[in-house]
Amino acid sequence: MVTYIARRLLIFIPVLLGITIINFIIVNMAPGNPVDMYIDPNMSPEIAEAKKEALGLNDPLFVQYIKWLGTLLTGDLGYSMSSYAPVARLVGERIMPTVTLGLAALVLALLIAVPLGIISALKQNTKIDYLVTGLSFIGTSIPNFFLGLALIYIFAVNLGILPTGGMQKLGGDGGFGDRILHMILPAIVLATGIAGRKVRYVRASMLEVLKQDYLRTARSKGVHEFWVTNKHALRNALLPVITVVGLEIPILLGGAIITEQIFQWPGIGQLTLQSMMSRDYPTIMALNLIAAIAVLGANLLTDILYSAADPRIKVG
Amino acid sequence: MNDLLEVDGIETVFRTERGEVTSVDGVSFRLKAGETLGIVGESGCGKSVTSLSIMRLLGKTGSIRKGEIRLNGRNITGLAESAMRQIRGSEVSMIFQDPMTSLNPVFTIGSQLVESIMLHLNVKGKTARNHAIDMLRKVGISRPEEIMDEYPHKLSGGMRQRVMIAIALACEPKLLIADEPTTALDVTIQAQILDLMKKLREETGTAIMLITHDLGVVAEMADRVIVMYAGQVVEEADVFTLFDKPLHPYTTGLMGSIPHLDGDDEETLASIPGTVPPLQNMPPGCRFHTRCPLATEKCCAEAPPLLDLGEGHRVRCWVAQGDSEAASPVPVSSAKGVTT
Amino acid sequence: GGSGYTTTNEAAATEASSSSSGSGTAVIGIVNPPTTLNPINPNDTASTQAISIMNDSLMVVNDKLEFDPRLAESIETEDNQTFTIHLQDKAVWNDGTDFTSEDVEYTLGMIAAPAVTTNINLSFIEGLNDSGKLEEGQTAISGFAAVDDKTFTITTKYPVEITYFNDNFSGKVRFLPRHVLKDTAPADLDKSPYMQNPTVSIGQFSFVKFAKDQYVQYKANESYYLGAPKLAELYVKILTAPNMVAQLQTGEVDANMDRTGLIPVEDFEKVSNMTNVTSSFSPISTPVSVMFNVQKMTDPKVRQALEMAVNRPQIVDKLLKGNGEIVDNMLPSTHPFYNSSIEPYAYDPDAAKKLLEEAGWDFGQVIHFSIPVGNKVREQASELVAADWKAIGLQVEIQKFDFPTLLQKLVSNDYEVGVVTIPYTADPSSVFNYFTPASAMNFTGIDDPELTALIEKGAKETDTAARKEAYNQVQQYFHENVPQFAMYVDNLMSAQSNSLTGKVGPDMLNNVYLWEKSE
Amino acid sequence: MIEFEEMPMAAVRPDTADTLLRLDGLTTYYPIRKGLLGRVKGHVKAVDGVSLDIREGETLGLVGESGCGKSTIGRTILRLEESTGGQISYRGEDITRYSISKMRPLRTEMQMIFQDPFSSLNPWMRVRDILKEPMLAHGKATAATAEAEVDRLLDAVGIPRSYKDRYAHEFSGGQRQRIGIARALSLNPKFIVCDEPVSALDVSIQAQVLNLLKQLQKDLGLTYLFIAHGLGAVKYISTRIAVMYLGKVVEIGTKEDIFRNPKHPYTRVLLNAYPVPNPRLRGREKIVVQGDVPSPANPPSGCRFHTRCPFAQELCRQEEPPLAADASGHAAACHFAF
Amino acid sequence: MSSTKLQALSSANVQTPANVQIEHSESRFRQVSRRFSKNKMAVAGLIFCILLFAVGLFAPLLQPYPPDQVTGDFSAPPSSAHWLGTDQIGRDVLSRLISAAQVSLLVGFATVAIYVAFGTVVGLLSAYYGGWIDTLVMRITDMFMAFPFMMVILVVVSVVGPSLFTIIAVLALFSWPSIARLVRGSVLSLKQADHVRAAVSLGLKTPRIIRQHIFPGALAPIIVNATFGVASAILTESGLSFLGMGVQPPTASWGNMLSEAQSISVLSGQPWLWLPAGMAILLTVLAINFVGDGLRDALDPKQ
Ligand SMILES: Nc1ncnc2c1ncn2[C@@H]1O[C@H](COP(=O)(O)OP(=O)(O)OP(=O)(O)O)[C@@H](O)[C@H]1O
Ligand SMILES: Nc1ncnc2c1ncn2[C@@H]1O[C@H](COP(=O)(O)OP(=O)(O)OP(=O)(O)O)[C@@H](O)[C@H]1O
Ligand SMILES: [Mg+2]
Ligand SMILES: [Mg+2]
Repeated sequence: MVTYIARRLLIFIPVLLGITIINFIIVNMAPGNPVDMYIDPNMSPEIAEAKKEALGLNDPLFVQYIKWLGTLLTGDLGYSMSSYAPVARLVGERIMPTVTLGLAALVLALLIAVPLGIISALKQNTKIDYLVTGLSFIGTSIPNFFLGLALIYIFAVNLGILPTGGMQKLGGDGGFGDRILHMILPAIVLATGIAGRKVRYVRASMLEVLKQDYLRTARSKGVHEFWVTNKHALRNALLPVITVVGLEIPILLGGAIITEQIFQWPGIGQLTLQSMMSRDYPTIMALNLIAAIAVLGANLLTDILYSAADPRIKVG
Repeated sequence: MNDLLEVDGIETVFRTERGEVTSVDGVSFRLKAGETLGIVGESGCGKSVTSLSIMRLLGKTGSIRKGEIRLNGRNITGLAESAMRQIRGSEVSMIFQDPMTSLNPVFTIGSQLVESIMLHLNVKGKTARNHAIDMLRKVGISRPEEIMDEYPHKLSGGMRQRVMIAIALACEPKLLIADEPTTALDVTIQAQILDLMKKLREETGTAIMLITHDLGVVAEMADRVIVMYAGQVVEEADVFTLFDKPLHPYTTGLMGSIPHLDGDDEETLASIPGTVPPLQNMPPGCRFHTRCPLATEKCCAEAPPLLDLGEGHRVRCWVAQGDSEAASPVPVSSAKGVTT
Repeated sequence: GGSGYTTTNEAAATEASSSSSGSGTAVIGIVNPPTTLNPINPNDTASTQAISIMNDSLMVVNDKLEFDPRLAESIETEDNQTFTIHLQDKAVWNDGTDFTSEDVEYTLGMIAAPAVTTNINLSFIEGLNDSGKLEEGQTAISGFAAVDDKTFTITTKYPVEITYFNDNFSGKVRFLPRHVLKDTAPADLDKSPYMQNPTVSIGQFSFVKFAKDQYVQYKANESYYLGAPKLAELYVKILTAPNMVAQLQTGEVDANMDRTGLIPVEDFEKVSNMTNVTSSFSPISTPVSVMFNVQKMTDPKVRQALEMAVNRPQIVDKLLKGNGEIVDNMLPSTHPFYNSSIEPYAYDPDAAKKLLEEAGWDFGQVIHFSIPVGNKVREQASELVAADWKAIGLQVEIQKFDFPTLLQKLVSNDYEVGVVTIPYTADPSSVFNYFTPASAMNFTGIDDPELTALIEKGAKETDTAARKEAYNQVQQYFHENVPQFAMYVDNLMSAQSNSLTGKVGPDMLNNVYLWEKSE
Repeated sequence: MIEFEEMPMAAVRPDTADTLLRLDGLTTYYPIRKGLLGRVKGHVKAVDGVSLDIREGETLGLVGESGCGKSTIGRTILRLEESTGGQISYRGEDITRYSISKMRPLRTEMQMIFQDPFSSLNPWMRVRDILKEPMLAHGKATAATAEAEVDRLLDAVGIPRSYKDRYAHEFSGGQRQRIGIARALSLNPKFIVCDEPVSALDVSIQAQVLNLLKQLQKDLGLTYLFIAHGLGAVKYISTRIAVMYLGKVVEIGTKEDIFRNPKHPYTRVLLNAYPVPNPRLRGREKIVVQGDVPSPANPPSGCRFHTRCPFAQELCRQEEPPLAADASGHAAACHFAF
Repeated sequence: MSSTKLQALSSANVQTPANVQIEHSESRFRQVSRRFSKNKMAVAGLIFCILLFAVGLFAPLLQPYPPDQVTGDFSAPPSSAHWLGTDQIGRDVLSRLISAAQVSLLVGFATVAIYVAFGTVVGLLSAYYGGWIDTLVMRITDMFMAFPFMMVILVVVSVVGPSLFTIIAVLALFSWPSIARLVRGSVLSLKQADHVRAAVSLGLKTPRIIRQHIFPGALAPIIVNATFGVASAILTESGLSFLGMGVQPPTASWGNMLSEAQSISVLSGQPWLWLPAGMAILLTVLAINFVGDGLRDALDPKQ
């Protein structure tokens, strides 16, 4: 297992390197750089030039890349070009909020999707099934920014029972309960799409499992139908779900951009947008890299989880 | 009425998208304690459905529309599901064709075995486990303690089928239904499994309903044989009578189709032309008449009954029953195919 | 020129003594997030605002675009070249350290140090080069002289009007605590921990926490020299425009930040109907300009025609629901330097078309119209403008860019027609300086010696009336040559929770220390 | 590259003029890849040094347990699988390393009939096109004449011409197998590998197909390699029979040799295990071997059958027995052949 | 085959299998459509899509006003003159909705057409040829798939500048790997299928084998994936529009129409500004999803 993980990590390296190169090219193709953004009419071209020079913006692209990579290897992500804060800190501060929100959304989505998917499969082609299917389609079809705004309008503005955004109440710590309260709406928004997709997946998986011979075996042993579905079938049906949960990570990160923006959730997504708007290359690069690592890591974790859950598959 | 199992004219139907299909149509037979009944017939003729009807495992779409199944004299056709669960696995148990898919891949052999023991024998923990290990040993699995904690994918097909047998016999059922238990296995492994079943049958006195399409297996194992065709029993006899003196043209055809290892090489094998008619579209009259070389006008028009021609040899054929109208066979157009 | 000019702060003298611990928390909503709290390198308006809450400048601009003294008790000049500044006697850093001329000297030294990144350019001060930096080898700024602990003088290279001086120095420069930073090398200043955590400051409130893209948290500066704030805590909360409106309604936000906390036009009605919120329109706003790249749109007639073709009354009446005005260029009518004799072109599509035909414009040519995203009204107005142009038969293609990209295009004159908002200050030089070839940001690419001379004259003239005359001519030039024209000037809405007592609007941050909050 | 025991070949295999196909120490290994880097961690020795020849016009039956490499031999002969060693000669010509294009004309001579009648027909094509395609590809027919050829093929395998516009899934298993046979015949081959062509079919249908194959062989002078794991069909159709165990041929001889006078213990076990459709024989003496077939990835040393052989001796564990033939050409690979 | 021999054979062999009870021969297309038509939701979805296409096709005939021109009051509620009201700068919402249908459908279908074509070719070749080509392709897809989709699209769109063309190109650029993998997977399993082996042993040429014997098998998952791809492209465009990086004005897309709802006042008081576009997105995506679902079931050979 250890060697397996080590080997997988080794494969990450070229992939990540490729990603950073592509990334670097894309980011630097962008017209506009942070100096231009803040040039004051009073600032003379020489100062602007000096500033660019100081930030290394005049080097050839590959030199910039090598420099960046070099500092990266020392664990240094550099300094933000707009706020001069260390990128590592900027990004570091944002990881937890995004991870908590993402996990909350994932858990919420699964809590919704698994039971619904199973019920829908068990009641295949009944009204309940159609209802669940319809709901899941709506879940996948509704743009999340729209859902977010609508939820804010309903729950925060009209009913006033939930905060409109942010991660905690200003002034006063608020504590755990307060955080949960702030997390509800964004988590719902993020979870909706995932849940929609997962319901369909769980349903399909369950339908497949329900056809399997071993359920007939269990029934022929006199096992109660409840346990046939909830013990014998469920575990098999959920196994493939593990793999697709891993696939949600990139989607989750993407969805976070909009959701965090709407709900002022101070996570990776919001930072991405802000950094993009201010052409903060070091931050954008770091964010992309971290996101890529997160995606690759999630894939690896998925594989490990899967092999832990499915006795047929052994990695290593 | 000391028969263990009495199946009386059952008719099993499935609801499908294209309407209702009758998979088993008026099947009756009996099975004495300790006896082995072979059921043979072509694919799709209703062998499995018959056995699943007995287990009442027809799923949501299937139901027994007519007839009665009595186990030890008790009618189980209308039994509540909970009572039926008591019977499954303890009084009647079943093993299936494909050992590769019949075991749940995510539970250990042990837990799948213990599950049924705990369910029916009212024992727990260590006792149950020990009993399970005993069962594994009984079905000829070496290192049973280790196998208990293995997952099914680690086992070969033959081993799995042994495990299935262990599960089936764990609660000492009076009736074991084996639905093509060796079809998926190699001949050498098949021989092992058949051997095992024989041995266990002697030890436990369990009655066996052995479903197969291999006449060799039937000849090897069965006391009595039922031949099914298109959802109906077409012939029933004790195994010697059947092989010596098959009466139904379908049975005769089947016997002729198998190449024998001993004896002379046939230039051509006898064969039954055509294929089984689909359930949704059964021909009128005798269901076999479309493929029968002896079919008469009557066969096309009137369905023959299943008649006992003495000593429990039952046949569903006008010709075999010596019906006067069918005495001189008039070939029916659709049956003139030359066998090749 | 050369007459004496004195400003003193009466209020400061009377109120300085009252010092009692404040109570309550106020939240100001802001839409554009501040990016940095570096007092000498405020990148953007939002950052400037966030910094100004905790760092006073010598003077502050009020809502009539006049300068009120703040850290400076008075600024005097005889010759419009040497300015004597008396600092408030009571001015102390929030850690109790006295605020002295040394701090000023240190700060100016840092701004002038070549290794320091700053967007403050003090090149008009004696001893600094055109980039506002010290020449190689020099360590002291010759234009600065400390008279005593609380008095210093600044000498400029050439005489300037006091407004110019205030605009470029007194109201702009905020100070660094020498006693905290004196050991930091200039090159490390940007990245010094202080810039991330500027707890030592001299302003109404003290820094507590900057949660990026969430909020900036301040606490009352008990030792504030004008008197301790009445609030205990202040937050600048970063949110999206719709959320800000929502939070005004829910009471999570007490007021919107001027200019950087825009309430969208479509929400004006909603906000004004909120029972817990009082709203008003601020008298000042910045014109939104349509810039022409005069190197590509060479014919003034064409540019004028394009201005005339725009249905500006429609923008103001319908889009802004009447909350705005029409002017011709860079300054709103409220600005002291506004040339009121110029009548903005009336909407006249037929005349515009005729003018274009006269100029021989090829109607098949596509005009690329670059607009920045981020301000919805501006985007909508731009779309209306494009539609107006299309209506007279022009081919227009809108290209939307995020602000940095558009800026890059403007700076490098890589565009045809663009939209941009250039903030003005009390001194008109700040906006007109964009239109000389010397400027790094000569968006229009205009290089007309006549205009350049006028603009320079306006900047360097010391007499107010003469300056006004010069700038009037600049504006007349703009009116005739149309290197740019204003699409509209919109009145910004300021909203304030009824539980908040205090002045909001353009100069809201000047007197936050007087704000009160009832529960 | 792969070593194999050099056997006294000449004695066993007189290279007669009528040898159509000849295998010399053929091996086909499948690499076992592990992990993401896909490094080869071993081989499944599916076929491990098989030498035999097939004479023109005969049917060589190939039997053995599941996984012993029967299909792999068939596929390797047709170059559907790359052999890892040994030699395949067709009409005396070494075709082992023929390129795809060089192989193409030979494809008309050698064909295959598959086990699974469901997956062996392209489900997206009509019968007509399934049969036409190879003829057109090899220029055996023109667009004009192909139709008639299709009709003749269908007649030959007993499928009504009127069905030629149907898709495979619209036929029963037996009919599909007939279509598969027709397709194999479409190029007028000399040699056909029949890979368990009847084991997926019902007993009554099996006989139909076997009869058809036999008839076609007689009429067209075909040569068959007939793979099966049951002995019944093999006995009916074959002239000679090879018995395989774990990638090796353990016995080879005429039908009579194998059935009347089996030399290898495994052949005996196989014959014995076959359930005879005669209830009166059920009491007969039987050798039932214990255990499962070992994995071809890790075959036992010495004689591969020794782990299950009731007669195994120490020698069997140590030394691999060569395939030794008697004068009549009946060969067995056993130290203690009967 | 020598026909004379066969002739001799045929008479002896003609044996009509008695009573083959198989329904009338049905083309695959008809079979799929029959199965598809049983799924009511899928049919409804298809009808909706067809109607939508018709709307897109005949847009100029259906639009009461020129979609980019100010033709009424600003933010006017629905009236007899403007059935769906006017937008915030006085353009007719209905007319824009119709134009937007064209644009959104174009984004959806063009994106999918490009990436499906590309991904399919790459997947087919990668799987069929295997070896280092396959390894390389898979590493590249790894790389693309490790990018967080939305993040990268945003960066790229902001770099090259948002336009209908770039959005389509960028969406396609980052979507092909999934299809390539899908195709590769099904080709790898199809390669083992007996009918492909048969094709090889019949000496057919490789391109023909890929085209005739492998591709059709991979088609079903491609079609299904493509339908869902259309839906997700439309959704992604709307997300980009929300961030201001979508289709540029004055061109209307449902996404940029819906992002008008970025205001509490509009959301609560002026539903005509967002409801039509919102419903259009929701219904279209729903319809396409239903179609995709129906197709999946109808194309499933196991059924
Ligand atoms: N759940 C079901 N729904 C509909 N039809 C069914 C169902 N189960 C079985 N059938 C039909 O009932 C008929 C009898 O099936 P059964 O499984 O009993 O055949 P069998 O004799 O066991 O065949 P085999 O030898 O292939 O196992 C078949 O035609 C089958 O299609
Ligand atoms: N493509 C492949 N890759 C790896 N291993 C393979 C492959 N094909 C076959 N094998 C392995 O090679 C061995 C021989 O397989 P083969 O299919 O030739 O057996 P067989 O004798 O035809 O068996 P059966 O009677 O089940 O058809 C088996 O262990 C099988 O698992
Ligand atoms: Mg069955
Ligand atoms: Mg095989």
